Amino acid sequence: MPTTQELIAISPEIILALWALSVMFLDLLIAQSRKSILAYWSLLGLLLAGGAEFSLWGREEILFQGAFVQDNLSLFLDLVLLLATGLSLLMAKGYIKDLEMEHGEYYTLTLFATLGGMLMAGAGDLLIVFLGLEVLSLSLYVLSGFRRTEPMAQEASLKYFLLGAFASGFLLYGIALVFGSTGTTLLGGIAVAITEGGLLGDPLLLLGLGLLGVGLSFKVALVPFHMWTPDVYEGAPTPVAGYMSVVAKAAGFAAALRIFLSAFLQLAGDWTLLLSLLALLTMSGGNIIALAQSNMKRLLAYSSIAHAGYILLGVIALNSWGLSSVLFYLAAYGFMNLGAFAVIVALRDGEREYLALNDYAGLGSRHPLLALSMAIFMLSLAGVPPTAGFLAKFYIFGAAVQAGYGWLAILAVLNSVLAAFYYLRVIVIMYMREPAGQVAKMTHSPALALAIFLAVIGTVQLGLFPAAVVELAQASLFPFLGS
Amino acid sequence: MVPVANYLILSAVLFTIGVLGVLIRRNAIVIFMSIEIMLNAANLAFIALADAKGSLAGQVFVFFVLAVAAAEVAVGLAIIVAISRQQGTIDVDEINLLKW
Amino acid sequence: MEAFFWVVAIPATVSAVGVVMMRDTVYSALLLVVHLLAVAVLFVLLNAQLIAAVQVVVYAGAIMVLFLFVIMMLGLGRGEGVKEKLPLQRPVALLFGGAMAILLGVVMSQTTIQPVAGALTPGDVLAMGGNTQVVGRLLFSDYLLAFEVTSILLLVAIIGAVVLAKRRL
Amino acid sequence: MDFVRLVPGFPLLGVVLVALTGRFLGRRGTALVACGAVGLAFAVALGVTGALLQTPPESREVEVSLFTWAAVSDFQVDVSLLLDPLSAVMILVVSGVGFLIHVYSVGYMAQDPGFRRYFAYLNLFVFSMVILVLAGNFLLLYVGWELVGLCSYLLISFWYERKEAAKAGMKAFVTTRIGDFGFALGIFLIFATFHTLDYAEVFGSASQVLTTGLATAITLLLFLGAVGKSAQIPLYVWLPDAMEGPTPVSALIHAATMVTAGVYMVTRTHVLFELAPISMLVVAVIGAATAFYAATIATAQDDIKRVLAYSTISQLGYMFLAVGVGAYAAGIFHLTTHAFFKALMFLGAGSVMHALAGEQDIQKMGGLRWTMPLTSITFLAGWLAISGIPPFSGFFSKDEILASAFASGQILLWLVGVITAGITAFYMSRQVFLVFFGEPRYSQHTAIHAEHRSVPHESPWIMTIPLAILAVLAALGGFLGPVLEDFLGPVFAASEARQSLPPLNEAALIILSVAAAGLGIFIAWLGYIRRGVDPKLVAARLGLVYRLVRNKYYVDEVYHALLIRPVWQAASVLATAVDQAGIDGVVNALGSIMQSAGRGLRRVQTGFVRSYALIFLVGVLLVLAISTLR
Repeated sequence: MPTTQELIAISPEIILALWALSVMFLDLLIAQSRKSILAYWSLLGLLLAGGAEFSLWGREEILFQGAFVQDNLSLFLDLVLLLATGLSLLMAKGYIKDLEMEHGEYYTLTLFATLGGMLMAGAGDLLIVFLGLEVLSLSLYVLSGFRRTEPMAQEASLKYFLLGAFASGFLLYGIALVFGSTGTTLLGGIAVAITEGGLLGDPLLLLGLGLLGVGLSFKVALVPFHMWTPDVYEGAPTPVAGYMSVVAKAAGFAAALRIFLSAFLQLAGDWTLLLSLLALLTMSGGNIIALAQSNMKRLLAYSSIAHAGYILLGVIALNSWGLSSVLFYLAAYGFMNLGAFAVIVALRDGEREYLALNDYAGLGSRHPLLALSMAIFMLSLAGVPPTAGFLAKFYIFGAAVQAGYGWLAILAVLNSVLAAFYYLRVIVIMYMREPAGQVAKMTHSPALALAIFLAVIGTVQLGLFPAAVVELAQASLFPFLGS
Repeated sequence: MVPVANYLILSAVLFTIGVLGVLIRRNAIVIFMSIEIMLNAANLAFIALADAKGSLAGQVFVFFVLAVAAAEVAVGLAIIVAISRQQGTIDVDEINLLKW
Repeated sequence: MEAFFWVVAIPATVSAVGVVMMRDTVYSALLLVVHLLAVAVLFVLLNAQLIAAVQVVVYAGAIMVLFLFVIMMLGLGRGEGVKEKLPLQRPVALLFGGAMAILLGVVMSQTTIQPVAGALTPGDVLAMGGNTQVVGRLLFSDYLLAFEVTSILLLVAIIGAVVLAKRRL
Repeated sequence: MDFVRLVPGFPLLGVVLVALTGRFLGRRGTALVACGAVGLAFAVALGVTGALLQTPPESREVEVSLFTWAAVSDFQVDVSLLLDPLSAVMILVVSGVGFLIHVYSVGYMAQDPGFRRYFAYLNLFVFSMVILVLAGNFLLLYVGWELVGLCSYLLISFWYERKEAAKAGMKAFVTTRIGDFGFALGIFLIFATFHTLDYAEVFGSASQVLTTGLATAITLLLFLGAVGKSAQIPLYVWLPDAMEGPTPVSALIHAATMVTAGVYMVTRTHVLFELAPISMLVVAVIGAATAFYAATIATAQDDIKRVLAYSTISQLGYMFLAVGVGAYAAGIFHLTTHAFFKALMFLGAGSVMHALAGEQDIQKMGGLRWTMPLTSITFLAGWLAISGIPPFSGFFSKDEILASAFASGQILLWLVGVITAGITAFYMSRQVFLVFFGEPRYSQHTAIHAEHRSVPHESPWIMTIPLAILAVLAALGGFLGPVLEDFLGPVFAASEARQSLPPLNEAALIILSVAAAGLGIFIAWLGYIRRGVDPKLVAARLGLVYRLVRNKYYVDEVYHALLIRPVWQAASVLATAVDQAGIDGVVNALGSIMQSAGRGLRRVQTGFVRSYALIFLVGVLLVLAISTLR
């Protein structure tokens, strides 16, 4: 039986699970016309879970015989996940109503997906990583196809599912091999086994870790495991795409951090070459292809791929600076990227979405506030000071330099120079191009406005006054690397 | 005793067959079944390794994998059913609206 | 024992190849059942009786019935168009797949597995009440969290399946 | 001296007020808020400078930390403002000249529908520029650096309906980004070496920490940033195109302030540059070469603003020559006088264009001294200043630079400087003579078009008063020289003072440079007033040389032939769908390679799930191969 202490320590996850269930039951009681109550109800659940996270701050609890760890690292990541979920729900409320898919299951699945991500962030056992990943993935397969009769959504769902299951196969095979080498799937146990068994060069372990890495790379969309991303983002409902771009990525990186920090820290040196290569491919691939995009969602998909590449730099640096910058980057990325998606959601006339880049022409004069917000998000994504994106990039690149990967940082800076082209193109189109026909219409909704507002605040706040968040991020890594 | 390497090589072969099935076939259901072969190969490796290691953790893991596989099947088949109904095909090469 | 391994391994491989090769989906599904049963036998050889049973009952039984049901219901016997749009796919796939198999095979053929400290022999397990009892106990003690997460996973799957496949929500 | 924070504070407040409440303020209110913000900033700048003067010279360095911006492990960056004589001079120039240009803009932009947007950008620019010069560490410097670039880009393409304007903005942004890339790397390198970005700490330990090689690498990278921002060879191409922006913007950003950021930055980091003699030489040589090169181009331009643009590039070259030979105070002195007279001339040019309904071709002007007396008189002050005629300001500052170059032993660079002085006098005189003297050559049509008046008219007082003030400064600013050098002295105390020349030599140098200027003016007078020599004949006689100069040495064309066309062809092989036309500039070429690479790679995304799985498998093999086969 779990002890009371364990139940308290895992209360955020429990709250979220119960809340997801409660949404299902409420869904039965509420008339179709008033389904948006569920959105607020879900948000309340997120707030409660977030509050529980806060109250647990500073603890370091190892639960369920090592299967789960509730420490500052998982709490920080959980907060990022909860925040992103909240923003995406605010975006989704009106959207799913207008596009006639307002079912309670949307909220249930979103909450469950977040729960999956939180489990990955706190996993102490590869089994929990695997199960958390599956909870997250299955929910996302369904959410991508939530517009059930729309061929594009079905296609997105199918592609994501087939490739996701394919990747799971590799992940699982990798776990099997790691287990074969070390005899356990507990992360702490693996670390002990590596030291005591002298497994540093064990080919089975290396093979297993490689396959495990492949599985996670798929989730965070590193090139060449990224192919699903643009298609799925384009086909999925826009709030889901935004949600995926942040939550799936953050959860993937969370699991990667956990696994590398707790289990494979001793092998870290062997992976730099491979990770550097992946980071390079990912940054360059994402940015170069993004240059040629004319659909906003695809553009952001490739941009999110490129950002995964930047984040990888922090993982490669593998010092307290690098890893805390990964955490900071995820938070900053959550705000700016979800903000950009929220703008896409807002640019909608009932069912009709304006997704082409050219639809953004004339936005600057027609919807000045929306355009200004989009400009802020784009500048932040491009890394122009003084936004969150600039500081996040600065931290990550600085960490790479400090850890002796100057050449990688140079290539990353070059990449972000390149990336400025397509982000600025959006701004240029919004402000400097006359619309070909009618200017895109905008949907007004308080929830959506709140989402955009929060995202703007977050983007600016993390750019100007990042100290608090950086301190939290550093405190999260204390147990692993010392200060 | 059969050496554990035999089982591992068998599982590698099965895994590869599954991968090839995913790559070569166009029928979504067959692709899906190929993925099941991959999972099964991983399970085989797990059980073999658990036996060689003398640790039951591998068996427990496989138990959960079976549950996951069942869940995946439910969702996967639902997606395939929906597509088949709407678009009348489950040839993945025909399902190709999203690209570039 | 050695001979018995081959007696099972060869059908397992052949049926897997058959799943991939068969033009008719129904045959593929039936061969997959054969494959799963063969692997279940291997599980027994490897002292995993409970998993073997679950494999037969849940996997080969329930899951494959679901597959067959869907195939039959939707008439998906032949789900592939005639024209191959990607002519290079097959040779390239075989090339890389082969390379992967060789890579994995080479590593695995050289592997020797050291038992963990405190390794359990099948005899130990038997003494503790048998495979089913020991694994079952583990599920509800050390793996309690995983077990609960699995329940959520299955719930997600149910909701997902309903959302996607039900005609009217 | 804490209230130095108000210097950036007021313009920022201005941006917020104009952007948020401008709708309710109306034009008058917007103008008042925007000008008031910068005016107050100037007043504060005066105040802090006064306060600085009260303290003893050695301790004239105040760091005001606003808040901790970024901190990881042992590394911390504050948002801190550094007030010392150097930054004090800079904020005075930025806010002072900025204020005058704001006022002028009220008149110049009066009819423009984008009035409010214009002033929001302009205030944002002043804010960013102040941050740049007041920054107490490299990170904040970089922030200001990027922000001024952004403002410059926004303002160049202010009239985005004009295709050229939008294109010029893009060109400016992207070209300077190449420089910024070097700048960012330089900062990274500093950080990797020193583990801090604070000025005081970096400069304090530089001589112990840096080897010559490292110092050279860092400073060359920093200088690359300066080259981009201050439009030196080879990244100068964006500045002439930047003239597509409103003329007051050209005056403020592309003449008086932002383009001098490079000079400021090199001066600020002179401690590092002095550890790298090679970098110093590079700075000086690039500066001298640019000065000469841009001056020759300016002799054959007919666009009133382009002449001034090339002149700006040339004058910036002088400043780099100065800092390159270690005469930092002279460089800043010239920066200051240049801000006065070049802003003056740009505003004068704007006034002329205002009167002639936007006409920019100096061949179609002439005789304006009668119709626009105030504009002409003030413009003449600028002309004499830039030509280096005593006692106008440019004479003092230019002479100081040339003398320093001579004293440092760089006789060749000095000679280039003197010749350039002559050419400068020539092309400026040519412009003045063609615009303000001789017979009117503007068509009646143009004049009538200008608000239905048959004669070009003087601009309203709100435009002429700033002109008058700037004219006074341009005329008399030279006498500030000794004060300025004295004030700046402590900042450069560590560097060796220039070996003073014997008075006789000094006098000889002065006479030589004035003679060069006089000769230039004389030739222009011969050609364009007395018509003793027919410029067209000379042009024909010079033939090839003239055509080279006239066509800006065909740099754009060479870039096109060498870089763009081959790349273009390669690109079209890569991707069939290259449909854009009319791309110029080396940068756009780079962009287009990437674009076509993007278009090419995009095709990999076939939409076939099986191809995705195949690529996935290739990735798996890559990972497995690297992780096991080592």
